[in-house]
Amino acid sequence: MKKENKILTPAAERRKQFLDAFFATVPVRVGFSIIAVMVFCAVLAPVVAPYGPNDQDLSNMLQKMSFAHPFGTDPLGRDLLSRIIYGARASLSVGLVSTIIAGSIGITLGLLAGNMGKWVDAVIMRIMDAMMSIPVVILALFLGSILGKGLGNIMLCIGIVMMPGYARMTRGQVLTVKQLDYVTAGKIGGATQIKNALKHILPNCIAPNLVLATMNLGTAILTEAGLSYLGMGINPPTASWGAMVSDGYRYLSDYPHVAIIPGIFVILTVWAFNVCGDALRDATDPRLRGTR
Amino acid sequence: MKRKVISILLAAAMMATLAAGCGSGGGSQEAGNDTPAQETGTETETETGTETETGTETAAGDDSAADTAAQEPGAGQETAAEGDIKTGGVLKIGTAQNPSVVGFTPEITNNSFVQYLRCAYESLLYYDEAGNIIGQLASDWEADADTATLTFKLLEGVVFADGTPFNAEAVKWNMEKYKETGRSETNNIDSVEVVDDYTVKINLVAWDSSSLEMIGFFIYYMSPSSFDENGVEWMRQNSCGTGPFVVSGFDQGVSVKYAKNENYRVEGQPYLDGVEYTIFADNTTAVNALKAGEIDVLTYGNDCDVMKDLEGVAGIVTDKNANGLGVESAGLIPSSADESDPFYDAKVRQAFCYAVDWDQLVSALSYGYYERTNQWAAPGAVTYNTELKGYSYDPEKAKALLAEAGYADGFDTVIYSTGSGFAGNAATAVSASLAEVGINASVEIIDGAKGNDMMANGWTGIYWHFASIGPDLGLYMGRHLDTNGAYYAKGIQHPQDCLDLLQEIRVAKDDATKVELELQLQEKIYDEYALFGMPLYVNAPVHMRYDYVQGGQFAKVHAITWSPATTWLDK
Amino acid sequence: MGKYVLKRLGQSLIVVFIVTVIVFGLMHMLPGDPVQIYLGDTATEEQVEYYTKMFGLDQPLYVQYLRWIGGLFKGEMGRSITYSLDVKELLLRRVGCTLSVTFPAFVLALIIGVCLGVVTATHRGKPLDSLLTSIANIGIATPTFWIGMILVYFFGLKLKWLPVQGYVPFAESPSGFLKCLVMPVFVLTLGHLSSNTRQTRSSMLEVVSQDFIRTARAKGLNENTVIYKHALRNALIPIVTMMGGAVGGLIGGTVAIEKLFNISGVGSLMLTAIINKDYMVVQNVTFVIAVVVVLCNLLIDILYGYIDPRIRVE
Amino acid sequence: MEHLIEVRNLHTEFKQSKGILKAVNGVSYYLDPGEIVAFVGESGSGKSVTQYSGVQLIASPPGKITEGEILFEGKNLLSYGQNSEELRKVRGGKIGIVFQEPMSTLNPVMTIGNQLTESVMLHLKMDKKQAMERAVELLKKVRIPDPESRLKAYPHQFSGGMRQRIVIAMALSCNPKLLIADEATTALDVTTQAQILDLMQDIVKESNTAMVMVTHNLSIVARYAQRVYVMYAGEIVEHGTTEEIFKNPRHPYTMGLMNAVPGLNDPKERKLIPIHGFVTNLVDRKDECTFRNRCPYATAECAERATPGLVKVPGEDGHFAACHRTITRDTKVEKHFDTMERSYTARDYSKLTDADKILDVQDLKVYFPVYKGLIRKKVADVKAVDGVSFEVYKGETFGLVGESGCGKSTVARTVLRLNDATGGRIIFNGDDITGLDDAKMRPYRRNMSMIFQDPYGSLDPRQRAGDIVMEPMKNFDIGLSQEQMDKRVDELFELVGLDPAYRERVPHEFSGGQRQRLVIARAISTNPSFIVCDEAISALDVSIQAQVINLLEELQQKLGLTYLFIAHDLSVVRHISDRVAVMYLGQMVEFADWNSLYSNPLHPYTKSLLEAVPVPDPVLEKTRERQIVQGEVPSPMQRPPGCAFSTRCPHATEKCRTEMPVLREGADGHKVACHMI
Repeated sequence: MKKENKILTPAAERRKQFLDAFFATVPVRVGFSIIAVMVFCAVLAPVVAPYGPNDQDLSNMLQKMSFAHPFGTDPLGRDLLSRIIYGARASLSVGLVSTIIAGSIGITLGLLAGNMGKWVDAVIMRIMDAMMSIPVVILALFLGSILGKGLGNIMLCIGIVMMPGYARMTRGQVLTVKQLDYVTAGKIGGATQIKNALKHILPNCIAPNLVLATMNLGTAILTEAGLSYLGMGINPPTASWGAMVSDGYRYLSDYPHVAIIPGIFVILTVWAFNVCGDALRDATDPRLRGTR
Repeated sequence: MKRKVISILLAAAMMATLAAGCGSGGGSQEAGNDTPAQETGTETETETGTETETGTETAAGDDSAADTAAQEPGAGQETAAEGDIKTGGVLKIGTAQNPSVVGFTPEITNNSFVQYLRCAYESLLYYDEAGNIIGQLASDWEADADTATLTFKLLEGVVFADGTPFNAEAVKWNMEKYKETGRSETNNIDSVEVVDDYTVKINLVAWDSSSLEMIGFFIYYMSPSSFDENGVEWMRQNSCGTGPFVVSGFDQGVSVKYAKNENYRVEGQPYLDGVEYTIFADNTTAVNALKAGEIDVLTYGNDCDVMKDLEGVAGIVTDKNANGLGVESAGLIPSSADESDPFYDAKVRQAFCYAVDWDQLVSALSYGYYERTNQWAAPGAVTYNTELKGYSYDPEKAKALLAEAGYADGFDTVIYSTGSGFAGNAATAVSASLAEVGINASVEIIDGAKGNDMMANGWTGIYWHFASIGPDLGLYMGRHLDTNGAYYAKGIQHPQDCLDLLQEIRVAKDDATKVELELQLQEKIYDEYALFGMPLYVNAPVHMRYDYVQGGQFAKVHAITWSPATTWLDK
Repeated sequence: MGKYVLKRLGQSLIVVFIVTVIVFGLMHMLPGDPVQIYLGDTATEEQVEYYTKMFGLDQPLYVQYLRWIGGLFKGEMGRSITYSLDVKELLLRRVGCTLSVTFPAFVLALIIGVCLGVVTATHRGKPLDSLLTSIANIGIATPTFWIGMILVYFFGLKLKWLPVQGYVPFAESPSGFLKCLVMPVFVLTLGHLSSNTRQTRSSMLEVVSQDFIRTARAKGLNENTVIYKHALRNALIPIVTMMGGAVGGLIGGTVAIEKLFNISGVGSLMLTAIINKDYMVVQNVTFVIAVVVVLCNLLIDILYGYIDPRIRVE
Repeated sequence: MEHLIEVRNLHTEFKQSKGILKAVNGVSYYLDPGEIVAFVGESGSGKSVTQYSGVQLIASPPGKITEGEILFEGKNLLSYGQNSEELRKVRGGKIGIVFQEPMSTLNPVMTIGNQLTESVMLHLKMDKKQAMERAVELLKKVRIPDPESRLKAYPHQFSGGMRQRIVIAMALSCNPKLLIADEATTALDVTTQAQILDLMQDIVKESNTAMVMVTHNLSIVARYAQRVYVMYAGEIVEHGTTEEIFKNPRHPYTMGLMNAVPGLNDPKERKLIPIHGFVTNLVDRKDECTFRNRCPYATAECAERATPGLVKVPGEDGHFAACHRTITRDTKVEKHFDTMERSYTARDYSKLTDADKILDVQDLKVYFPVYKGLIRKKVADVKAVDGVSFEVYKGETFGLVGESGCGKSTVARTVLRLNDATGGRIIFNGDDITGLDDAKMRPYRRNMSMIFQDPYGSLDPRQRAGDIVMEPMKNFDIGLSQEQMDKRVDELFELVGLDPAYRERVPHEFSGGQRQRLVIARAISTNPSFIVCDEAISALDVSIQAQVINLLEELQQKLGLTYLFIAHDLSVVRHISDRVAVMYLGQMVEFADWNSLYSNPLHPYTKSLLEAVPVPDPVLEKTRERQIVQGEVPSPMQRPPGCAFSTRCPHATEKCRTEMPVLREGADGHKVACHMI
């Protein structure tokens, strides 16, 4: 089969093509905007939020929606909108940090397994299999109980739980990339095994991991919310959407907004990450272009 | 949640011991029934306005009734006129208590699952709703301090559910079973003598004023022949006692079902055909189940959010414990054991106490449902020191004290709290107040296991703790304060003068001295050392029920005085 | 084929062995002493000793581990501390509930998910596709306990159509059984249904773009034959692969759902056990779940051969 | 006369993010019953899309037929809906299609029996039993042995050639009036290709079926087609009978194609003439001749008007060309190019000594173990290379040919020590490098290099062109400073004909031919003396092939390189090599200088290979006698005990089947391994 690509595509145009492909559909544009807004809120929370996230006003507890408090107030009289804005910080950073933890460890292990082969591969992959055969929630509960609560620990816990996915994917990718001629070319061109792995194999395993990571940003936020409900959440007073939903459950019948509004933000954000992940996959994999 | 419940029960149980124990040297009928504690309790009851309890109120808090009960132990509690009572039906109770054993009583540890116990088992003595000690399986009893013996006269003609007669041999056998499992209640028993079929004499190792209640109340009698026949494994999951019901189905962590004990000693009782407990892991789910009418009663719903949520829901009555039994307090204890700890300095601990408007915090966060206390006692208890200076909200003074202690710029610490709801909110609110005086306290939510671990091995920071605050400081505070205590708090200092005072309380000859010393200890501990930080509120068991649940004072008083035999459903 | 199965079985055994090590290790890293937790504040030295001995917790860790594993070989699972009951029996009692929730959820998610996936794929780019895909995407993004809470609130408390909690065994009342399962099954199904829809859709689209579909069309087959006879079976291959993970996900998902709906299944057992540090329960339940997941994966690998003849020969 | 199918002014477009790609731009053609007509063009010329448009098999969206008529037996197929009943009756029933990739055109999860009977039952209204009988009959017709039992087999259980036979059987199952063969044999080995093409020719002739042959291979056209349509950029640029087109091409593109391809009968001095430049952007068609930018004959006029329609070539019947000018082979070229000839001097191998050997491979064996069972016990070896010996002299091009699976690539990789040798010795520049580990091997690697088949897979997509070329220099630390290396990269770019300004680009930004140049620049960056070219040109379009071949030759002359040139295309190997070895199933069967090998092949396998290769000359093809070898290459796991070729050899005797022949040297160093010689 001839694979001649006769049209020269300069980098700028390829970037544009990529962006065009990425932003091809309305949901992606919406999703990306949501993420942008969330990131904006998270970064500029002190500027954006009308009140401090922990400004308590015990005389103003559980207010319904009003002009002063667009989303009402929570059981400590804190402004729910402000907490949701600050909650974006916690939720996004849980997503980001746990994904980075999972990604960096997972990719390293996958790279090791795929490159070293033999017993290193067997040992790493069997441990990953074992981790994957314990349901995520249960493993997270374990780790959560050991590590204790708190933002950092939750990040670490979710990170560890998500890690095998990266290891597996990277290993598969390494095994494919390893077969490619440019890796052979590297060897012929005098690159040592380590150099080859880092220079030629690793960078070419990143794209699918990036897609996975985008999706996992959402999954991590969802997992954090789930763990909050199971009692392994982030410590108060840190505002996190998951904790707000699960703490708000007890007020659901009289003050439904306390639980429902943060839940909607979880959904929006996770949805946005998933949609963007999809789009990223399709955009990085030209084969899939147009299948959305 | 579970831990909390256990603690509450524990407290309840021990409180029971004490409620009578502190005021009495022997099996006296007038045991502490005029203590302020009970009066407060009664007031609370009236405040909560449970007017539906007409049937039971005749008996409640009435000295003569208590006396009668004590003299005619077999009769159980006086209840509404027989004619009004509807029999039959199954009472559905929702609870968070998750028992592991329902039938082998020595392993039903610490009586934490007393509401289950009371369905199928009975003890020699128990309490009326005013907190007075009365007989149940014992018709009479005598405690002799000089010979260090206890003598019980047993009711005659009582049989276990399997028809085995209840007699002195059975009592002896049960007591020995208790000893085998290492139960603290029987530690003080040296030997048990069967005097005759219906008389048992217990020789104590040494005289102890609380032994009567310990032995009289905390031992629940199983049928020895049933045990021999079925073995311990069966016994754990079934029951064979003298109580009004027998376990008909036990699904660990799910439900406990009881059926009528046809051999129950009181004719015509129990009124119910059965009792069914459903165990809930999620508090909100339990409340939903109550609202949806899927359960009739929710026990231990002492959660301000639940109370608020259910207030005004048609047909649901919220009953607060009325007799003062089973009271504990929730509070915050700063760690002071280590010299490097800022809280090592009493001034810092005092500053901590001054820094928060505790009254406002508790009343706001609990929507006014919780009663505030500032010491190791419920307001109104004999041991409640009204002279205590306490700490009124004064952030300036707090700052000054911090400066004096060398922490003008504040410091970082952690508040360890348990779970969501009030505990979490309060910790958060405290943290916000502390920030204003420069103490930067982050909040960390821990679970029961971690809490246990911290108590045993020490902690650094401020620890959210539920403590039994029964009126015997020697016993309750001693458990934490005494370096040999059962629940020795490793995270705090244990000043020698306090320990000495503790010892004096224990060997006190009479109640007046004891109370006097106890009030001194309160002052020392709180005003001088601020050792146990700041208690927040009195945590008394609360039950929610539909108003058709009648009799037996189920929801009105603590489960210890609940008699499932006399509960009935008005529907 | 037989040799392949044997080889995979060997691998699975190793995986399960590692699971036991991980679980045992993690379990003993948890803070707190289970006996202390069980006995509570007023435990006496004697009691602690009595129970510690009773549960064999006085032994060195490796002995405890070997005992556990040894027990597993004999089919014994030790004793729950919290429930003072044989773990095997406890598990058997709980399995029914969990299966009643997970099995329908699994089947519904699979069948409906695949159907919706095919529908969206064949209507690619049309409004129906956009609608269903959007719903699926939102379904995946929704926290299960959140949607569960809202359902309980509306259908249980407001409308009073369905019980808010609990589990009624089928034998007790078939209608009660169905009623009490509606919400939990729906909630558990939602996420998996959505991800199956998405997966089927993308898998279908990939298959449909392949040469052999063009061949089928070139033969003049009608579109239904092309989609259902030629495309779907190929598209199912990656979905079947996902099923192993889905089983684990479903079991994990029951933890929150069982808590929310007060269903006493394996998930809630596990949650309580972790909190109470109930060694034997956690170890054995995790072991059993891992075995189930590993077996499912194994089964899927074998099933794979039936769906994909290319694998069969090896 | 009514044609079987007549297409008028067909336009097909694809919607892309950048705009509308006009893949087919006003194409008209016809076919008469029983005719074999070829559509020739390079990839992207729209030849396949044209055919798929006819049966509406293009994916829609994004594809769309915007204009035109397709009259099939008098009815306009475009008036039917894409999946309408009527169209489906035609598709599969009256028009059968054979696709390019036999590996992916069959449904992997259905038995071939089911796939065959499906359309029979649908179109011929047969019941299951009749359909099965018909399927057996069809399989017999396409010469699949043991058809009854093979019906239950799945596609993966067949070799590529067998699968293509099945696809043909499927296409023919309903006695179509028209058979479309879209690059039907491109993916197959040359002997299989010949078998399949002959088979198709036989069948269509027998049943008077018309056949469209879509291909890029002019030689195939020359051999099989009666008429030819040449397509370029979605337009037909020339149309005529095969003889006329080859004798007297009138469109510059047709001429360019012919000049770019080597033939088996060409003089050695002939130089390939590539078509320079790229296909114009089909998204924004300009009002000019689409071939103008690559056309050596283009004048100002060509830029002014769009590609003209087909114009009848004066004096020739049925010969049309779409050119503004009247061009013949003798027309003067307007711009550039190279000379039409190159010099070739055969060297005298008898005078060369060991010192002149750059590579000496002695009895090389490469076995790959096969493991089975739980404990991964080794049960057998796949003997990928089994006792191959040869030597390569400095400065020569050593060609290695054979069909896929013969072990030629394994030899290449083993020589470069990318695989480990199981036995034998590899002597490079006098040093035995057989057992060296990676570290010890590195100094030698500086002196050897490789050019890969796939220019897309052999360049790291994440690195810039300049860095790719510089990497070996850095790795081997050849003693140049950073500036010197930079300078050398520029030099190398110029040497391989790339603009040094492209240094900062990433591989995606290069075309296939440019990428291969980049690969070559990398390969020569450390001044190696020995380069392995593993199918270095087979993934490229013919016009680009010529560019790369010319570049390789040029570099050899300038730098004195030695090539080990591995390819399956015998014409190209003949064109470039000094000496050629033929491999079959891991063994070398014949080895000689190019001339004696191609003019006097001794081994029956070599003979059959050469016979299987068509030549781009219809006149010659008509007269050529061919005997196509039957059967397929056995799996290396089931190597015949005697001569590996004995299972297919027409002259095989009992001795051949039991005894393995050795490579013996005949006259002029011509070596052959055959008992019959």
